Amino acid sequence: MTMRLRMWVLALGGLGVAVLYVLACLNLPSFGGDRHPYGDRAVRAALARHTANTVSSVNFDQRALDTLGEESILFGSVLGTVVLLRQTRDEDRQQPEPARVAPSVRRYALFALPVTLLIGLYIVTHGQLSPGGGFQGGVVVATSLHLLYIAVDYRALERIRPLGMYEVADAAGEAAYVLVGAAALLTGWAFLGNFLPYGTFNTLSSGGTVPLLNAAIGVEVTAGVVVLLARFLDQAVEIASTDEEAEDPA
Amino acid sequence: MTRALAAGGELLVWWAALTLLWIMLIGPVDTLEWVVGAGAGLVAAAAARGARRAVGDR
Amino acid sequence: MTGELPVLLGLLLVAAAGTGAVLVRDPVRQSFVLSLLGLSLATLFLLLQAPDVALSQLAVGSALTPLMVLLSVRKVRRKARSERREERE
Amino acid sequence: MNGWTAAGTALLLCGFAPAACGVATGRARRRVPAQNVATTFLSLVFLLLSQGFARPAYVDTALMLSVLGPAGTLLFVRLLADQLADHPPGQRWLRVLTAVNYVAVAAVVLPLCVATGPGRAMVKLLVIGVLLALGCRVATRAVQAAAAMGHGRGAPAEGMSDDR
Repeated sequence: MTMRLRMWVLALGGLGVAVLYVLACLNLPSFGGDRHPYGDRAVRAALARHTANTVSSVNFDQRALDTLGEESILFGSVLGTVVLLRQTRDEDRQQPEPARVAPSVRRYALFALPVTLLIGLYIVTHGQLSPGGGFQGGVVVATSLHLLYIAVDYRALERIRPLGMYEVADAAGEAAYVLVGAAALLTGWAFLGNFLPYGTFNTLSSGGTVPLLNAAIGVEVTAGVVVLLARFLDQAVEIASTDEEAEDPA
Repeated sequence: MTRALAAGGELLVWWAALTLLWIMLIGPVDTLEWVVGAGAGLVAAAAARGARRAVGDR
Repeated sequence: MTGELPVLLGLLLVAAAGTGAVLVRDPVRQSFVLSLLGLSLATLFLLLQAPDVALSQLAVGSALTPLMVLLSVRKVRRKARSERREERE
Repeated sequence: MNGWTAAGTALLLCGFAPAACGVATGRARRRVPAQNVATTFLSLVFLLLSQGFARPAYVDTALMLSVLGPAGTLLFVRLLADQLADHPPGQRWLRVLTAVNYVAVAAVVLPLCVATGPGRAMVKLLVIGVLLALGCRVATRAVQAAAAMGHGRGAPAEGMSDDR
């Protein structure tokens, strides 16, 4: 295909999108407003199932199947990264030199690591009560572990990060989500139905399956992000082509 | 013996502080919150000790 | 009108940061602008009272995205430098 | 729009927006400290908005930013250390930024504590305030240390320093 033809195809496609976009925008309800038919129904359903955070109720109960899809996208992309960024035959690992870090930075990171981890766990476990949930909290937990890379160096991070365990946890989180969904089938509900007792409103045990699915997502996201970053860090810090010298401090 | 004691003490101090922090973060408190908070505090305390050891070994 | 002012400000911030992220070509500088875009988006989401999305955006945008961009740049530049060295030899 | 929301908007306009300009322009020596200031100010904006919207749950966004913001800054310092070493930031300027940060944190968190009244919610606000103050202190220290490590060092070792 010549460049000229390509540009024509692009222009045609762009024009089509522009026309459809304008047509769609003309029919949109105006910004703000006081009528929210979907919102009203979602809030009513969430309250009926004793889930204080309506967004979590939509994500993990009313539209739990969509979340399964999103989780699988993350799982798949982590898998793809692992395959793409693996150590190939013409590459070898070199021990990076330890990096020099200011003592005050080290002290801060050693203090902030457990605090950040706790905040991440708080956000995961309270997804059904307050804003947050498995994804947000999981990313925070994963970030907290990487404070050790900032505070010390890559070798210290590798010491407290058994990568194999995180790979297993990634798969286990994904599987747990599907298994909770399948358990609903056993009790006569639809796949991913909310089959557990709803509990007392605004307590940790409320919302039926929502906290369980939240926790599954939390495990999956934490492990997924750790594995993802591990591949990036390996490539940037340790793995070098055979003719390449690893002179960078980690 | 003293090493084990020191390790246990470090873990205990972190665990108590982090569980207290958890109770400050949450809304209404009940028994389940305490249990979950203590568990999360233990995980974070173990991470704190692991991180310090990873630094201290060098 | 005054009630809409914060949302308007948030939209302006997002528009400015988004345009900046497109216009900046150097990946290292882009990582700064990207983190800025994440912060602006989180502000807009919070102003529209969607804290769940704001939290997601903060979690991903404040540390994770810049880390991945900077690590990739580091790998690519290291490789480029070793290739330059090879040519010289 | 009540007083808290107005204060939040004002801080967004007069605090975050200039800091954002600092993040988007100049060398790393300006961008990195500005990035820390931007996250601190934004965290305070979130606190004010949460009070303005009368939604205590929104405080979680500020809590998250108070730990992730410094993490992001330390990350930039770590991976751009040689840029900071080649062109170190002015000491006085760093001190002024840190002082502005401290003042802003105190000026926002303390009135919010008074408005909240004693209780666990107040402790949570104070925790966020302490985390923010610690975060900007350590960010300044990290930038200073990275700049200091540049002295007595030969050619830049890392691959990030393409000076333009």
